[in-house]
Amino acid sequence: MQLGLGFAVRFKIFISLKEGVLDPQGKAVERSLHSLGYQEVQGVRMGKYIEVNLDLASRQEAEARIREMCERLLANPVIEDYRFEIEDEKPSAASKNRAES
Amino acid sequence: MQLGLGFAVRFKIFISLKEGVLDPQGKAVERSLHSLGYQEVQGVRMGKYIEVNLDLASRQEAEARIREMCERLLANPVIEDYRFEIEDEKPSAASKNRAES
Amino acid sequence: MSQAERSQPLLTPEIIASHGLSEEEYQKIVKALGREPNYTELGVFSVMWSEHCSYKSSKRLLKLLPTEGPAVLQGPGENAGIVDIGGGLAAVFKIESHNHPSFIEPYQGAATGVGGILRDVFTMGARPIASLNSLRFGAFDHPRTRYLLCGVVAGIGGYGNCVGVPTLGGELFFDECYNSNILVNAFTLGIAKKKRIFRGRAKGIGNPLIYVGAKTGRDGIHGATMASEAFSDEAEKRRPTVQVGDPFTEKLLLEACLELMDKDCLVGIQDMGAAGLTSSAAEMAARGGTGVEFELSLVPLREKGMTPYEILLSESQERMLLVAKKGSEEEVKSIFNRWDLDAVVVGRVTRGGLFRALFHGQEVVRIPIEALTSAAPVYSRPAERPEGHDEAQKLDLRKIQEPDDLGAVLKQLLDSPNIASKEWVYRQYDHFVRSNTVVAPGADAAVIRIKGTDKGLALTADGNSRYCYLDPYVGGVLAVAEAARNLACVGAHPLGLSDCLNFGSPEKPEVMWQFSQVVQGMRDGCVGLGVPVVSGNVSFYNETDGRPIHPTPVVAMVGLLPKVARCVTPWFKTAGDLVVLLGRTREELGASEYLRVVHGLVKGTPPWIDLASERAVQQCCLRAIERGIVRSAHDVSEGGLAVALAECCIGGPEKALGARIETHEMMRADALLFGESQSRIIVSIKERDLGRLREITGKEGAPLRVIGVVGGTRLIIQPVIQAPVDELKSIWSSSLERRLK
Amino acid sequence: MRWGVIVFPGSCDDQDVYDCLKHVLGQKVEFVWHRDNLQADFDCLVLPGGFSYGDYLRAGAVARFSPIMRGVVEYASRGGLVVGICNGFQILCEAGLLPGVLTRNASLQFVCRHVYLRLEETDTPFTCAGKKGQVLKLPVKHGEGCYYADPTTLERLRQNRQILFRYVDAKGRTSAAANPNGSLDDIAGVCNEGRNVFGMMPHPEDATEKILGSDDGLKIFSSIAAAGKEREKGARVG
Ligand SMILES: Nc1ncnc2c1ncn2[C@@H]1O[C@H](COP(=O)(O)OP(=O)(O)O)[C@@H](O)[C@H]1O
Ligand SMILES: [Mg+2]
Repeated sequence: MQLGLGFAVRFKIFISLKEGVLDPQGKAVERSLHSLGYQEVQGVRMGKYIEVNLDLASRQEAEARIREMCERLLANPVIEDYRFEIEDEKPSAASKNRAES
Repeated sequence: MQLGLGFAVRFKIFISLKEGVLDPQGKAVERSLHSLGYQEVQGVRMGKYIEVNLDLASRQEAEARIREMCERLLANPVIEDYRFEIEDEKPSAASKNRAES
Repeated sequence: MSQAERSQPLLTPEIIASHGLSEEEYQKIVKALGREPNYTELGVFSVMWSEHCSYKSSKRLLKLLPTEGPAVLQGPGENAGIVDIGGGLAAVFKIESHNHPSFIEPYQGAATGVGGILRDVFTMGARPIASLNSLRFGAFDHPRTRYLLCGVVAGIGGYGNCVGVPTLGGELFFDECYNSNILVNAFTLGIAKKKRIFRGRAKGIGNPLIYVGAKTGRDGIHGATMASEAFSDEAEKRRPTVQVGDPFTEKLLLEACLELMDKDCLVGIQDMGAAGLTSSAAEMAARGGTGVEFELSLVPLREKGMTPYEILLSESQERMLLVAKKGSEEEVKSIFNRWDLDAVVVGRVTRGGLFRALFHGQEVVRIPIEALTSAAPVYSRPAERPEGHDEAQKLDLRKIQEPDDLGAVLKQLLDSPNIASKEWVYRQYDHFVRSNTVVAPGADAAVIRIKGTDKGLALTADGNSRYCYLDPYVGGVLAVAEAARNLACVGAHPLGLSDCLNFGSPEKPEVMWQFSQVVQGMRDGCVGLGVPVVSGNVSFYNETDGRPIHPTPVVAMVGLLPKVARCVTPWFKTAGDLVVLLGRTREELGASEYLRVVHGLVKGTPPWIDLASERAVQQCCLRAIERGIVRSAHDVSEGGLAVALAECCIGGPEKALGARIETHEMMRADALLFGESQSRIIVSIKERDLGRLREITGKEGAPLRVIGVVGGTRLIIQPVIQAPVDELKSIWSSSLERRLK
Repeated sequence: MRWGVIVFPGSCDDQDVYDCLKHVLGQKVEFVWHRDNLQADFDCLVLPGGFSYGDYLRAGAVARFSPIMRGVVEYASRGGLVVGICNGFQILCEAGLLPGVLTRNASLQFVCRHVYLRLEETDTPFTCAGKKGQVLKLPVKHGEGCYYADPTTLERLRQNRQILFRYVDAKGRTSAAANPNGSLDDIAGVCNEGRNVFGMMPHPEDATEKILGSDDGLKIFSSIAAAGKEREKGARVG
């Protein structure tokens, strides 16, 4: 674990398929839900959910870095959109507890 | 698309691995982020992000149904936890626009 | 109180019982130690003395199996068996079960099963080049079957494909006896240089023990089921019972280990499989006649606060334990680091035969290696023929009405998931990677070439549990015979086999009876056909709703083709070829798929076998293939002659070809068409080669009968069946997919 | 001609490519480690199939950041020949050397079987030894081979004749059944605008000897070898 630099948070990142891009997995899940009797379900879309801990000097910096990671690695801009949220804002220590290693 | 029954919303469902369960994907992403220079990232966990539209009589009913779907199909209770949120609460029409089919 | 002591709760009778140890066994432990064990030691004993590691109920009977043969380089007792394939090369192979984990979480259970068997093979210095999988599920319409089947198949593919080892065949069988206890047996074969074979031996006092691969987590610790006071509920919750496979790490581990094996630093190596660090260290020390000593705080951990107990018993995947030459530590580390893997010295080989583990310098385990291995309990459990057995074997054919429309029966059988094409399964497995695949899945046996030689290897997995249920002895013989026959059909001479014995609880006398009968049958089959057993695995306690599964031995056999280019496939090639049946058809319907599918009966006795005739038929097929006169060869198995003929017509990757068949046996038509008499092979030949084939069968003493001619668009079996082959093909090839939609 | 086969952690078909180039075609071939710098004097680079970095995020997404890829991009920009097979194709798309992306198969299952491909263009180094419309039989084996590009990109691919292979049946006709993964427009392989970078999902290296069920894969490697020779000649003259 790195030294806390002040702004340590857990980010939640959501990667979803762009509108118009086919989502066979979402379709398959929808079909299974229907066949299980959940007829009321529509428009199922499948995406990825990524949680990361970040430890940086400021919120702006953290957000800028996350945006970069999404654009460079986590999402493929040809087919995917991304969005992220901060889980909560606590001092470094809190986030350290949650970290794994 | 079903007839609106009053309470039509988009649910966001997050499926993540239970604590302690090995997450090879998260581990690989973390390593790759580090090698790209994002040393400040820790504790990456990968999960699934599912969006569904639901059209039911009440919020309670919708939540109960979603919970059931998660337990029966969407999450694998042996290794995964789930969580869900309501995106927004609008009359049926709004949700219809967003639905795909 | 030190950290080490805090994690050592006092032992109560409940804790002991929850470790699966009997009072008697516990007393044995106390005697072996000369004192009471501590909590961690109890854990170590419990895994080492478990059925899985100690083979305590099966050991005595397994001694019956023949394990020697001219090609055998390593028989049972190591991580995998080894046979000589000539040219300085050896084939290393083994089969293993992963039944219970696959039932709990089908994808991960099956995936980690594949991971485990791969490690068993590359740990010996062999590069894995082929896998098989043998699968048993409950009734197709059972509510969980579909979920389990899809998960297991995806898991096997997900792991094997990613590691780059082709999955070339296997078995898939459905029966309600597996409703709550599926079977997932995984087999892998690798090729090694004879001179560079490695074994799991801890030798050389002072040599370092090096831990390589993934970090250790709380996965798969037996204690998960245990209601001990040792852990708060919180801690219990953190211990997942399911291990998640990481095939990418496995691939790195495989490459790094093989690279290391090319150097001169390795003394011994073993994967950490069941019972993790404990069993790999104890077994290596036992084989090396040495002791081992660990500092557990050096073990790379994935989670915080793990106790010595958890570290020793964790079954985290993708880990290996090496014994390296003193002084080569840095070289080992640099190879593993190149592959982005941890390599950490965690202990050393010691004199005096002790298993010692320290945690932050404090001794937490001190057990004589012998007590864990050779002194583990061995039982001769009571065996008794079950009461209802006579009743199950009774079959009065006179009471079974012959169906009017035998063509419809053929279609019904081709549609039965047990007989239908398994393409839905093997399409999900990479069967091309390594570019050796000469005969892909779908034939009687898969064939791979050995690069750089003219040779090939053939692989098959077989075992009919319905036969074993109705007569375990005969079932055991037939499992071996069918596997060898499948090899003969492609033109391969058997070199050896690996077996996985899946049974119910050994504490039930009727299960022990089945087990001993099956083993005796397999022994006689092996002796009669000259095939040694070089490795294997026993899986007991397979029970479904309190009732044992049918006894299910799976025989994975490996054969050699001196000239791989000569290999033969089952399907008809050219119109005008003669269809010839080698072997004799008897009026036998007991235990058949026909009886079950059409009459709803699992009854009677399995088909008769005489090993001399079996051998003669196989020899004929091999000789004829060697002479180059066989255009296709396919054995008759489940579904009988009619199904086998249909498969010859429709089973190939190209367009289906019809045939016109005439048989004149004096017996019930259903028995003739769908009975499962053994020792039969359908071959097709050019008409001009009939004389040469007769010469061979005459010499070997095998019955030969010309039964028809290849050609046309229909399968005609005079006078009862006339069916367009396209229709048969579409039924047979879409059955699984249609049911899974 | 000197070939380089790049080895990423998780590459599986690297040895297959190496063996067929060396033993079947008698070419000079070397493995290139993902962490090394690229030496300039290769005549063709192959990015082989497999599961680089486990393909745990998206196929090819992590491998494109391997140190070697800087060299590959630069090599390609100088006109060097680059071939990506399966995972290699996915990596080239992720790296932006080829347009589009390879997504999860429409069946949602891994698919391993022989397919037929129609050769669509012959004026590339990868297909020059073939005939237009010719049908090749090659294996596919992938879980994420469904080619996708946005409509503008697709239109550009068609106009520039960058689609080199399409999935067809044995008779050379496209159909849903012949397309193993749901690829847009039945696309099995594309090249870049410069026609020196090429990616395909099927595996020519596993179909280079009759005994393996097909030797049609040789068409692609021998095209490249022929083109390489031409280039050498050109270089000598020029
Ligand atoms: N689980 C499986 N995985 C891969 N291939 C399989 C599996 N089950 C069956 N197959 C393949 O399908 C074909 C038919 O299997 P089977 O009916 O058991 O053959 P046989 O009766 O000759 O033993 C064989 O080639 C076999 O390898
Ligand atoms: Mg067979």
